[in-house]
Order: sequence, then C-alpha cells, then structure tokens
Amino acid sequence: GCSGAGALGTAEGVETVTVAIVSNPQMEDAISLSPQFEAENPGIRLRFVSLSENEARAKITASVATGGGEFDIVMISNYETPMWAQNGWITDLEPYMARTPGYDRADFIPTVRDSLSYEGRMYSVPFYGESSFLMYRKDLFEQAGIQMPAQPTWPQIAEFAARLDQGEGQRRGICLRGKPGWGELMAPLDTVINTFGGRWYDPQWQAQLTSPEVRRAVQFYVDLVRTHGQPGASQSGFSECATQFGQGQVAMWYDATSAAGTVEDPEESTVAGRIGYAPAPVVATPSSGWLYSWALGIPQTSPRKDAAWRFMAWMTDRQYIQRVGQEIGWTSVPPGSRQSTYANPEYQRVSNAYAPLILQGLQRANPQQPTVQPVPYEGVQFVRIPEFQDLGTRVSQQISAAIAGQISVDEALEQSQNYAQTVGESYQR
Amino acid sequence: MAVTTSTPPDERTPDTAEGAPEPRRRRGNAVDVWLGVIAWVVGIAFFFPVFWMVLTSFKTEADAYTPTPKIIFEPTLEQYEGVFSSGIGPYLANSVGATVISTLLVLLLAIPAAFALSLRPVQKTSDVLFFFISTKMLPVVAAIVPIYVVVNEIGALDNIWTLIVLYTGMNLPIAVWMMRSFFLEVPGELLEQASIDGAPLWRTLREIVLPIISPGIFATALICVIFAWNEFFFAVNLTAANAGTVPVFLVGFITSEGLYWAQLSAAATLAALPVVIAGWVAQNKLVQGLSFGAVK
Amino acid sequence: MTTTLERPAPDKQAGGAPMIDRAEGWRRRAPLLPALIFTIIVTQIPFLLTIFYSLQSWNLVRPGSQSFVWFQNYADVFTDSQFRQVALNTVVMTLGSVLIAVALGLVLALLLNRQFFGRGVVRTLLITPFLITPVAAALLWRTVLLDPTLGLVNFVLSPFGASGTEWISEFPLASVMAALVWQWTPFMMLLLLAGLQSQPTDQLEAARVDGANSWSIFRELTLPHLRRFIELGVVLGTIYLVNTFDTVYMMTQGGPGVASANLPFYIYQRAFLGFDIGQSAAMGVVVVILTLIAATFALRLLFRTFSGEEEAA
Amino acid sequence: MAEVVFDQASRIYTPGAKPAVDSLDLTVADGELVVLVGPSGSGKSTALRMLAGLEPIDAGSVRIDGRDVVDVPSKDRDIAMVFQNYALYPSKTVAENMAFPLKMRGMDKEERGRRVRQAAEMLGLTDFLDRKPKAMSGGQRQRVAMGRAIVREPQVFLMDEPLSNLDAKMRVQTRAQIAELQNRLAVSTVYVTHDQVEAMTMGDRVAVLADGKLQQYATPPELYDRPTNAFVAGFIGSPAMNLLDLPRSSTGVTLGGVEVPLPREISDAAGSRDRITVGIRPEDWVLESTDADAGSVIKAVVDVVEELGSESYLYAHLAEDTSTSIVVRGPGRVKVRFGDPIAVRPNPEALHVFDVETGQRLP
Amino acid sequence: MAEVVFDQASRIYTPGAKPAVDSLDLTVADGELVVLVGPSGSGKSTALRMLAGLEPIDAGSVRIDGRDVVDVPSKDRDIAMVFQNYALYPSKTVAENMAFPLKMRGMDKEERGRRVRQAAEMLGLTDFLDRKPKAMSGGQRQRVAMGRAIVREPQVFLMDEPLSNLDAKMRVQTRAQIAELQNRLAVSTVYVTHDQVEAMTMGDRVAVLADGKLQQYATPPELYDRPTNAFVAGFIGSPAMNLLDLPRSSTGVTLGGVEVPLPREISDAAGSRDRITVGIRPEDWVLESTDADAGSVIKAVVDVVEELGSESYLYAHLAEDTSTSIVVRGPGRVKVRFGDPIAVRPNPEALHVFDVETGQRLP
Ligand SMILES: Nc1ncnc2c1ncn2[C@@H]1O[C@H](COP(=O)(O)OP(=O)(O)OP(=O)(O)O)[C@@H](O)[C@H]1O
Ligand SMILES: Nc1ncnc2c1ncn2[C@@H]1O[C@H](COP(=O)(O)OP(=O)(O)OP(=O)(O)O)[C@@H](O)[C@H]1O
Ligand SMILES: [Mg+2]
Ligand SMILES: [Mg+2]
Repeated sequence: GCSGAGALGTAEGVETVTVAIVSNPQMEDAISLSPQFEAENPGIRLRFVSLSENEARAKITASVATGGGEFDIVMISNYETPMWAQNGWITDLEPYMARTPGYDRADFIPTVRDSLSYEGRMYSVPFYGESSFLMYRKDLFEQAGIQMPAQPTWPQIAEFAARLDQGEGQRRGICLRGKPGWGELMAPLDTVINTFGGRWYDPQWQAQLTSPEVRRAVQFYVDLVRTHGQPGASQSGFSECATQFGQGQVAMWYDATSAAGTVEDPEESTVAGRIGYAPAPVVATPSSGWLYSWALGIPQTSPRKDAAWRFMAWMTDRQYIQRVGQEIGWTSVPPGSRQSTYANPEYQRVSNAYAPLILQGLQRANPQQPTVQPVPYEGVQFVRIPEFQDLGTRVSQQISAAIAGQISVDEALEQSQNYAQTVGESYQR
Repeated sequence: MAVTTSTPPDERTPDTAEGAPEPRRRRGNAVDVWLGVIAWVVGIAFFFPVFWMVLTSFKTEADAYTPTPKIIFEPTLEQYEGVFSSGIGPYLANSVGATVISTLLVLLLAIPAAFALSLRPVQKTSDVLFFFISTKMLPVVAAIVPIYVVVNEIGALDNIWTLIVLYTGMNLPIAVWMMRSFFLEVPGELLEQASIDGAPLWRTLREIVLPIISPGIFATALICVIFAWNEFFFAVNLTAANAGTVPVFLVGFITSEGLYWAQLSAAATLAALPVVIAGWVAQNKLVQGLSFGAVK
Repeated sequence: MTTTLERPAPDKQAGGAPMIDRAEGWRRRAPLLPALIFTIIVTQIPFLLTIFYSLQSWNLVRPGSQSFVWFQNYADVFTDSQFRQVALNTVVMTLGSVLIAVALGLVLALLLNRQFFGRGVVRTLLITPFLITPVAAALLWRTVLLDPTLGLVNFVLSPFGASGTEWISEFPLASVMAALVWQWTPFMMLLLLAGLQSQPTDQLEAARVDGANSWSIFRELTLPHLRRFIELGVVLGTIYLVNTFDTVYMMTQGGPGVASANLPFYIYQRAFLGFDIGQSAAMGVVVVILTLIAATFALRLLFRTFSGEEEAA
Repeated sequence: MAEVVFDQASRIYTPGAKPAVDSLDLTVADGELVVLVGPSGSGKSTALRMLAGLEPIDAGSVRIDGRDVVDVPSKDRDIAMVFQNYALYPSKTVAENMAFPLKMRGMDKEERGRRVRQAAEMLGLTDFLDRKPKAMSGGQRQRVAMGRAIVREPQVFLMDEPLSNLDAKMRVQTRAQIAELQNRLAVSTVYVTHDQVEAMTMGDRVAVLADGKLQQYATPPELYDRPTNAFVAGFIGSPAMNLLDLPRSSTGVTLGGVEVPLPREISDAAGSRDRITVGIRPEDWVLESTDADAGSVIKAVVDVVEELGSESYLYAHLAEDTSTSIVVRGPGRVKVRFGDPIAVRPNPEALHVFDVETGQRLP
Repeated sequence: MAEVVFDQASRIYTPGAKPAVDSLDLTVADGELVVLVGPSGSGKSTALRMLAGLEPIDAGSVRIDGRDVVDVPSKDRDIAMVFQNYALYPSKTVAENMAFPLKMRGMDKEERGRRVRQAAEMLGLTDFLDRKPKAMSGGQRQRVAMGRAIVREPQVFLMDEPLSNLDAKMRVQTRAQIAELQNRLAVSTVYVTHDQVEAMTMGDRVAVLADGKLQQYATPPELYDRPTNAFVAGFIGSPAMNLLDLPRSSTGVTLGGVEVPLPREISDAAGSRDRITVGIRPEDWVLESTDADAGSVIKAVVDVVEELGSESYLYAHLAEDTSTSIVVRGPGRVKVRFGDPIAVRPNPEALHVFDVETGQRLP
C-alpha cells in the first residue's frame, strides 16, 4: 500500500490538508494559531510545508503545473492567480465564498481583489497584500537635519543616502535588494524602472531593456546600492535587509510595506518606534508602489477542496484578523487584505505611522498602466506571462552580478535584452 | 608534549658501567613537537566553524548578531526548543527512515552482487563493474526532469519510498565496488576449504565470508548512511509535506522574513549530529571503506 | 575408461563440461542480477527519457506547448553563452576544489602520519567537516563565516585591514570552492592517511639506511606509493563534486549572474524555475556526453588503479 | 582407506597452452603417504586440486576407491585438505573450525563434540579449543588445520605444503609428527611440497614432477640411488648432486685433466657417445692428500666452506678448469678455508651417468 | 671495512619492561661475517637495527670503526642493509633501486650507471635492469636487494634474514653465493637468521641470542662442539641434540635402564649433583645389533624413519621408558621401519653435560 504511506508515521482516519506556504512571520503566526482551527474542526488535520519564497514558488509551480497533487492549499500571488485560473489549474472560489456566511468578499481591498481574479471571479483569496514604500530612521534624519518630503523622488533619496552613509564597515545610507530572483531584486528594481519611464516590452512585444530609460533606471539603482548601500548587497534580499535595518546598520530601506510589522517589533528590531515612512519614491510617474498579494488557492487536483476551503476561509476572514490582533498582537496582523482592518481602531493605534500609507499605496497601484508608455502586459513589479518567473530571475541574476561589480550595467542589460527578446518573440506571432 | 618512545635517562639499566655515556635523546624532537603543534592548530582551524555553529546554537539571536563575535554568553536551549516546536520531528523520522531502509536495501542488493563479482567465473566482470561505476559518473541532474515526470506520473511524488529507491540506486554502485574489494581480500582457500567441507554457497557466504568482511560491510553501510542522510537534490525536488528530509527542513528554515542565525545553527547542528557522531565513532572503519579496501 | 582417454581432450570439453559450466555460471551470476537490474531501472531509464524530452519543446507552465522540435534545443544550448560560462565554472569548481582538497589533504595526512600528543583527537576534529550535512555546511559558510559584517572571516581579518570584504559577491566561485574544499579535504586526508599507513615501513627504513633525507624519501618513495591513492581521491572527489548542487544552491544561488553557477544548478534552474523541460533535458544530455568523455579517462585510471592493486594483493 | 588413481589425468588452464598437469599416471595405495615434489610451477598443487575437485579434470580420469570422481563435487569426494596457510575460518574458534565439516555433514552436536575433543587431545590442542585462530602461533594453527582434516575421518588426506609457513626448527619437528600421525591413522595421503628433504623424509613413495610431467615415482632410497634422469638426480639430495658434462676417454671420462674410469656396465651403456653427464653426490667424493700424484687426483680450490658440525661441505672450483664448480662433503671438522687447495677423487662405485641431451639415466 | 663494536648496548622498547636487547657485548672484526642467531623474539633484529640507526640505543654504545654512532643518523653511518622482504622500492626499476643509495649520496649519473652495471654483472642481473621488482621472482628480488647493498661499498653490511623468503633449494644456493661474495668484498657483515643451518654455514663467528641476551659467541665448530649451555646445545644442530635429564649413578648416568659411564673430567665437574642433563647428538649414537646383551645397549622402538639418502634419522622412544624420545642418525640406507626395535649406545667421548637447573655446561 503506497497510497498515503508517503511519510513514515502518517496518522490515518482524518482528513489531512497539506498547505504549502511561504515562510514569513505572518504565516508563522497562522501556523501557531492553527491548532485552534483543528480544535474547531476535529475532522481536519493540517500539515504545513513552509519554504522560503524562491523554493516555495518553484515547488508550488511545479506541483500545480504537473498536477503533482502534493498540496491542497497553495500560497500564490497575484502574479500566478489569473494565469493559473486561465489554465484551469486552480479552483474557482466564488461558489465557496458564496456558501460561507459572513465571509465578506466585498471587504477585500479592490485592487488586490481584482488582481486575484480571472474574468471577474476570484481564484485565490488574499492572506495579505502589500505595496512598497520607503522606511527611514527618523532619529538619524533629525540629527542630520534632513526633512523627508511627503512624496520623495529617487534623486532626493540618493542624496539622503549619501549624507547618511558613514562608510564601509559602518552604517550605510540605504538598503536595497540585490539578491537574484524575480521576487527579490526584480520587485523594487521594476518599480524604479517604471517610474524612470522604462518598460519590458513595447506593445509589439519588442524587448525594451536596453532603452535609455531602463538604462538610466538600472544604472541609478546599481550605483545607489553600490555606493551607499548595504554590505553584501548582491546577496541580500528582504530578510537580509530586514536584519540590517532592524539592527540599525542602514538609515533607509525601500521595500515591501509588510516589512513594517517586522521592523516595528521591539523583540526583533532595535530601531522600533524610530522609523518614519514615505511613499515609494518617484521620478516620472505620479506613484510607483507595487501591488502584491500573497493569497491562498486550491489546486484543481486536490480531493479535499471543502476541507481546504474551510481552512482558507478561517485564515482569511475578519475573525482571523481579530484573533491575531488579540492573541499575538496588533502589529502582527496580516495587512493589506481587508479594508476593515484599517478601520479597526486597535489596529490604527499601533500602526498609524504606516497603515494609511500602505492602504494608499495599495489603492494607487496601477497594474494595467505601470509606467509612462503603454505596455502589452499587466503587472507593476512583474510581467504577467508564464515565462517571467524564469526571465525575471535570469535578468535579476545579471543585475545582481552588476551590483556585485562582476559585470557592467550595460553588459547586464545587453544579456537581459537577449533573454527578453527571445521570450517576446514567442508572443509576436 | 609529544610522546616519544625513548626512555627517560633515569630508566636506563643501571649496569651500563664503563661507557656510561651521555643521556640518549631522539633526534628532531623539537621539530616533532612543532609539527604536532601545527597539526593541532590546523585541526582546530578546520573544526572551528563547526564549533562556532554549535556555540551559536546555544545563543540568543541577539548574542548571535554581534559584530564582535561573542564567546562568553549565557547559554540557552531556546533555539533547540524552537527547532523542535517548528516540527523537525517528522523530517528527522523521514531522514532516519530513508537512510536506514535505503542502506539496508543497498546491503541486501550489493552483498550478493559483490560476492558474485569477486568469484572467478562471472564473465565480463570488469564490464559489469565498469557499468556500475559509470552510473556514478552520470550527473544526477541530467535525469531529474524525467525522474520528476515519471515519479509524478505514478503518483509517487512526496513519497518516502521514492527517496528510498533513489538513494538505493545512488549508493548501490559505490557499495558494490567497495564490497567487492573487501570480498577479494577473503583468501580463496577459505572458500575452497568450505566447499571441501561440504558447505553450500550461501552457507559459505553467511558463515565464513560475512564474518570476515563485516568491518567492510560496516564501512560500506556507514558511507551509504552519510550520503543518504546528507542527500539534498532529490529530496528538495521530489518531496514536499510528507517525505521531506532533514536537509529540506533546513532549507525551509531559512525564512524569507529574516535569517535567525542562532536557530539556524541549532537546526544545522541537529541535522548534522547523527552522521557526525556515527562518523566519529567509526572513523577507522571509515578510512578502510573510503579507500575501497585498498588498505588492510 | 581407456576409450575416454583416447579421445582428444576438447571432445570431453565439448560434452559434459560446458553444460555444467553454464549452469554453474548462472548459479554464480544470479546473485548479481537483482543489483544489476535495479541499477539499470533506476539509472538508465531516466536517461533514455531525458533524450526523448530533449527533442521536444515543452514548457511546463504553458500547457499545450509540448511539440517535437528535434535538435532545436541542442542548437539553443550551444548558442547559450551562459551555458558555456557555466560549463567552465563547473570545470573550475570541480577540478579546482578536488585538486586543492587533495593537496591540502596530503599535507594534513603527512602531519597526522606521525606520533604526537592527541593525534586521535586532531584526526577526529579534522574529519568533522566531511560529516556535516552539506546544506548545513553551506549555510554555515554563507552566514557565520563569510557574512560581510558579522562573519568570522572578516572579524579575524579585520586587524589586517581587510574588513568589509563581501566574499560571496566579490568572489562567489572562490567562496563556494572554499566551502567545498573545507568539506572534502578531510576525505582526501583520510584516504591519503590510509595510503601513508599502508606504506611498508621497511622500505622507508631501507631508504634511511640508503642515505635519503626526509624530503628525498617523500619525493622518491612516498609520492609514487601514494599515486594510486591520489588518483582514487581525484576520481572519487570528481564524481561527487561534479554533482555539487546543495552548496551552490544554499550559498550563492549561482549568482551573481551565473558567476558561481555550475551545470547541476543551471540545469535545475532551467527545469524548476524556467520549467523548460526540453531545454533542460538537452542540457542534461550534453552534460552526460561531456561527462562520459571525461569519465572514460577517469575510469581507465580507476581501473588501472584497482587492477594494479589486485595484482599486488 | 582408499586407493587413489590418477589415470592419464590432465589439466589445461588456458586452452592451447601447455597443460599444467600432463597425462599424470599415479597410484596411491591404501594407507600410503605419497609426496608430490617438484620445483615451483611444476603442477603439484594443480594435481592435488584436481584430486580435491577444486580444478576440473580436462582429460583422463581420477579415481578414489575405484570410483571415477571426475564429475563428483569436492564435498562428495570424502577428502580432507590442509592448505599452505591453513585456511582456518577466522571468525570461528578452534573447536568450531574443527567441527565445521562435521556440522556440514549433519552430524549431531554431541558426536561432533566428542570427535573434536578426541582429535584435539591427539594433537595437544585441548587447551586452545575456545581460542580464535588469530590468537595462536603458526605451529598451533597448523595443528588446528590438521585437526580439522582428521576429525572427518576421510578416505584421503590432501596436504599442500602444510609446513612451509613454519620456521625451520618447527618444520623439522612437525614433519615427524605428521608422518607419525599418518602412520597411525593409515589414511591414504597425498602430500605436496617443493622441499626435497620433506619429500625424502616423509614419503612412503615420492612422485617427482617437472613441467606438469611425472619424472619418477619411487621410494625415497630408490629415488636417491637410482634417479631416472638428470633432473631428478639434481633435484633430490642437498646439496645437489654434482652434474658434470664430461668428454669420454678410453676407459671412462676425463675430469679436471684426470682420467676417471667408469664401471663396465656404465661404460657399455654409454655406447659411442662423445660426452656424457656424470653425476657425483657430494658424499661420493673421496678427499685425498693434496700432495698426491697429479694424475690420480683432481685438484680444486675452495670457495666456501660450510661447517654443519656433524659434517661439512666444501664448495670449490677445479684448478684445471676454473669454470667448473663442485661440492664435496667432508667430515664435521675440516681445516681448509677459502682459497685453500684440495684434492679429490670420485668414488667410481657411486657414479650416476646420464645422456647429455635427453638427461636419461644410462645403465 | 671497519670494526663494529657493541658495548653493553641495550634497547628497551617499553620503559620498565624487559630489554629487547640486554647489555650486548659483541665485536665484529674488520671483514668478518658474524651471524646473529636465536629463536623468534630473541632480539636479533633489534640488535641489527640498533647498529643501523633504526632503533635508538637506550644504554651502552655502538661503535663503527672506532666512532661512537649513538647519535649518528642512519644515513650517515655508511652501512648497507638487506631486509627480509628485500624492501625494494616498488616504483623504481631494478637499476633505479640499485642506484638510489648512490644518488642520495650525490654521485653523478655516469658513475652511478657504471657501478650499477658492474654490480648487476656480478649478480647476473644485467638483463633485468629495466624491470620493476613486481615482475621478478623471489630469488631475483633477493639479488637486487644484495645489489643495492653492494653498489654502495659501505663499511658494514647488515642483513636481516635475507634468505627466509626463498624456497629451500634457492636458500641453499644463495647462502653459498652470499658467503662467497662477502669473502670477496671483505666487508664486515652482520647477518641475522633464526636458521641454525644458515648460521653454521655462513658465519665466521656466530652469536647466539636468547631473550635479548648473548648466550655464546664463537666459531661454528666451537659452537657445535662445546656449547656453553643447554640452550645453545639444543639450538645448534639439526636434528637437535638429544637432551636427557638423567639420574647419576656411580660411574655415570642411568639411561633406559643402562649404565652409561661418563669420562672422568665430566664426572668430576658434575660433582655431587643428583641429576644432570646429558646431551647426545644424533650422530653420536652407535647403532648396535638388537641381539646385544640387554645391560650394555639401550633398546628403543622406532616411531619415524627419515631417509635422506646420504644418511637417515630414526625417531624412537625408549623401550624401558616410553615417554623418552631420542633421535639417532643412521646410515643412508637402513632397513628399520615404524615399530621396529633398535639398540643404541652413546659414544661416551662425545657426551655433553649440563647443569639441570642453570643449563650451564659442566666440564
Ligand atoms: N589459475 C590458473 N590459471 C592459469 N594458470 C595457472 C593457474 N594456476 C596455476 N597455473 C599454472 O599452472 C602451472 C602449475 O601450477 P601449480 O600451482 O600447480 O604449481 P606448483 O607446483 O604448485 O608450484 P608452487 O610450488 O609454486 O606452488 C604453473 O605454470 C602455473 O603458472
Ligand atoms: N616496535 C616494538 N615495540 C615493542 N616491542 C618490540 C618492538 N619490536 C620488537 N619488540 C620486542 O622485542 C623483542 C625482540 O624482537 P626482535 O624483533 O628483535 O626479535 P627477533 O629476534 O628479530 O625475532 P624474529 O626472528 O621473529 O624476527 C621481542 O620480544 C619483541 O616482541
Ligand atoms: Mg603449489
Ligand atoms: Mg627479526
């Protein structure tokens, strides 16, 4: 009997729902609260597979695309959801939502909800949503006599970084992701490219990565991180920057809004309470924050869709937010999914420094028109085509190499343009 | 501090009457001492990262992140508690299962095969051996795609038995090679004597040959255990929730929201511990096994 | 009976003997079969499938993209400058690590092949890196040792003004190799130590009496004696290191760019990030062919090594 | 308790190559101890292994107690074998080693124990029954191997150089013990050695092999006194017989310028040959005074003197013909030293004469 | 070409334990061949290795050519050594093996080649110069090892059982060759063996060691004729001297019920002892007719007869006292067989007498 004997010591008799998730603090909280769910639903056992972002994405994509069926719930983003819905790989959740009383679909932040829909129907439900913004050390800015503008521009940020940089081995000006991966380096860089007026493709699917706008943007990013950025830049992603910023080793950090929860946690951060927030810096566009959501979906192959939905609903409804707020702390609630969260006075009390900015960022993000000129694709910090995972990662490797100083920005973009062109060609016919 | 075999002067036999020469010393004593010191320094240098890992695992995260590394701190077990509470248990169980079962399978298949190959009349012995070892030369990565597809087709993804089969296949060639060289060390007369004494082949194998080569079997098993326990490529690509092994757990442990060195160290220490202890205990056998029995 | 004797010898051979021989042969060969069949199934069938896939265009994330393209994938592989870069990396990484590990291992083996206080302890310390799970070892190197701000290496080097070096981004290949060398040196040391200890002492004594000093003894006798063990170490080390995946995956993810990517990692990326089954299969086939060419030489060596040994035994 | 017959038995390892054992004809009478002796590579072990069933018999047949055993596997031939390195099972104790063949034959435990104890007593191994072979000396191991062979009470004992791993002293002791044991048990025995002293001292009959071919099969005295050819003559006896290739003269042969007369029957047998090979054992030289008349004695110069106490051997070269060396047995105490001249004369009664080409004995 | 002196030299492997070599005093004269002989573990190899500089000298001193070499490393002692397994360098050809010591002394290539060729010629190795040792037979390897020693033209040759890996025939041949070579080169030589035949045949003088202590140091005939103690008496000679522990009687001793008179000086030396150890070499028995008077001959029953051709050895036990075994040398051809009675009488002139307790020679 090989069925169900996949692991040694599997408990038989109850329905086990396997959840593939990206390991981050909010998900860890969900895991720690999940025994409550199991207590409320004795017929369901949960099993979590938590992986870091890159691994999770590779694993989940492979599993869902090949119908591997290891998972009943997968954590995916607004990048995958519409495509996978189109491919018929994941389950339409509208009927489930409709059946679930009190599950307030309308409460989801509209841009987030739309980004998780295909033909108007939601195929995944957001666990949290994020945009990007700039975090900075208020105390340091004060010391240096710098005033953060309400809507900073990138050149201003570069200047601040220079002024706050204490040199090698000491506190640096800014932390920017440099670790390869389309979900790592590529995300903030894409917003910079967009706001500099660059784009991946023109409407004829001609790759545009060597255009002057993209060049300028990338050169700016690379120069900034190389001159005033954190040490080990080409290896640092979200986690490394979180550590650097939390340990007071950089003065600014441009990254996901979800970072706020971490850096404001006094247990893990030495700078909690001394942080200011500003919208994503811009150049040529009015706003430049990204739109991203980690959401939960059910692969079509899952034989336990009802049980899976029970847990997904539990994890994404309003009560869950309450539960986290009460049991773990209001700084830890998953942000950016429900409007009601932002109306919650308890949440407002702990998060008024950044919460409005997050909501604003999410609402202003414009995946349909991310940059100045028209594009044939959707997405702010990604291009929603299946090849982008690979393309984005490969391009990010090139840029990362440029950040490491191994190659020049031009060389990196040259190579990237080749990749992009090859991919673009398959869309031209 | 080097121990030499020379006798201290006062222990000399007293009856060296006439010549009673000057105290005897060993040549190059100073050099010996220095080389010993160098060996110690190098040994400690090689071990230091491991030591530091273990040390870090007893720190709090705050103690772990200090620009000046901390040697003195208040040790805590909280990281280990953290690792265990984050569910290393099933992964450990999977690792143990995959390692033990695949090693047993390897032995079960390799012992008869090596025995057959060490006996005279199997024709094309060296072809077969060549085949076995050449499978080791082929990069696994070239086969991962079809393996993934096939395993997926038969619905065996994330199944511990998949890993067991693959680990068996991975270790079998080396095991056959090693064991054969051990078998070759068994004097032919013993087999002949056994056949004159009327023992059937399997009985000869069981009663005469296996006891002789048991150190070799042990060494082989140990090496299979090391490689199976540490295997990562198959594990990361073919398992998910059910059948993940300890290295996979370790990778999952690097959360995307922050590297916790201390906790990571605790997890890494736990992951490495079984094999390290086994290796320490059996290091002599290991030498024998690694040199393919080329050393008696 | 005498008639039997008159018959020419081959006659008798042709009669009863071969029948017995055949049955006997099978009886002796039978124990080999399970292992052989198992190995063929587990290792050969996937390779055949690899060849099959390599002739297709098939991207997992684009359903319905599967079609026969014959050698298009191979053409793409050979025009991929990254692939060439990665192939070169693989050679440098594998051979470099193996050779450095062998050289260091030799030095350590020589150090340990003498009596000194606590020899057993030192050996135990030295072999530990080999036993550490490679994933853990890679993590250890990436964080505890090579981290630019908190790493021990920079801490130790800071008095020499070398602090702040971003080892992993500035010297990605070297960093990975350092970790590999750290793990494999103990293996080589053990192997060579065993080799040293198998050298007959009377030869060494004869050389001393013949007037050789330590260096001459090493060069003229010990090194030739160790050759077989060095070859074995190189071949085994290459077999395992050419397949290095975990260290690259955990330390650098092949980056920056592809500066530290080796073929296993690159193919993995093509397969599990790009989901380009056809491309990755084609690369796999190319790698197999290249390895087979290299392996034929290596195996010759190995076989000579081992047949030599049997001769001596 | 059986007669063993090799009947034109041959073994060809590599088809087409020279047989390792070539049409061997040999009969071992019931209870007899026959020694196979010969230089290295002469096929002794191969012949023994054919009898043991460890090598196939490619032509001819081998019979034990009248039964053709060509197709009988080793274990059914009812033989016991003692190997050069004893082939003791290292993982078993002495008692288990000795009991193993009995166990394989399904003998019950009690009977096994009884037989093992009995054999152990006979060989003085009683105190070692619980030891592992590793913890025993060479001589003790040898006795265990003997014990394992005799508990079986087989029809035939086979021994392949069973003493060659022992030191000289031990070898002399043990060979007498084995001979005595075999006498007592009266089991037909084939004993292989390359040491002619062992062959001479132990064998009821001795078969001399060379190049896979039987040279002579006879009792030790016959072998010594009437070797059938120059090979056997040179092989048997230590130091070896002096074999000199000499020109004929009218009454005999010329050696070192001296006329050595040959007995009539030898002279006749030599016929019209120009040269013959003359064999003189070291003890068949008579030492003469060096003052003796030049024509009647052979003068030589001593190279080496070996004094064994009870006798001595003088290695010398002829004064007349320095390229010819001879070995002469002298009394226990001789005065001569390196470089001294000696004078010798062969005892004409004890000469052996062989054909120069074929090496065949002449008379 | 040097005198070698061991002066109270000792070697203690394990502090506190019995020395492996205990205060050895030994002088090897210039050009002399001295054999160290003794049973296994008696310290022969250790003594040799002390001389070679391979073992430290824990007490006393060793002098070569008058120079104390205690602190001189091997390579500066100007000695050459031949090891039991020859210790040839497996990765080098025969020529390279032989040239190695010369190369290490910085001799130029041409001169090396010349000397190697010369030595190879002397040893008949010219055809093998390009072979690796692996491809050579035991005897050839032995000669290569000899060659490597002689090219050096050292002050002292050391040989540790250089023949023990050869077969019996080869050993007899080679020992004469070595003795002759040493005679010719006249290099002081220390030769270790546990085989007393080798010791007797090769040594100018023989040092018998037991338990690390020197028992006797004398020429072979002296050793044979006047062993200083029962150990040496039993060790030298093959088959070994019969050593019988006998009660005194008025005129001599009683053996097998027969009164054996002792010569006067022995009798005197034995003094008032009740029992003495009497040693009789196998050749010192006189075989008598079995019909002889019971009082005058000793009756025995034959266990084993070893016929060597030129002589024979009868292993027998006394009829009167079956637990006493004796070895008697007989003529080349004897009629007696297993179980036959014989009658013997010791030659009273050739008796050796030792103290029962100390084993010291009495007269
Ligand atoms: N397994 C084998 N394959 C091929 N030839 C062999 C084999 N065994 C022995 N021979 C050859 O057969 C011949 C006889 O060998 P055998 O071992 O019987 O000699 P032997 O008289 O026992 O010699 P030794 O005294 O060295 O033991 C030799 O020429 C040997 O090379
Ligand atoms: N390396 C060593 N360490 C400790 N004891 C030793 C060592 N080598 C020899 N001995 C002991 O010293 C004694 C003399 O040994 P040695 O090798 O000199 O004997 P030997 O006369 O050469 O014997 P053999 O004939 O067996 O070679 C023995 O008791 C032996 O056990
Ligand atoms: Mg043989
Ligand atoms: Mg010795």
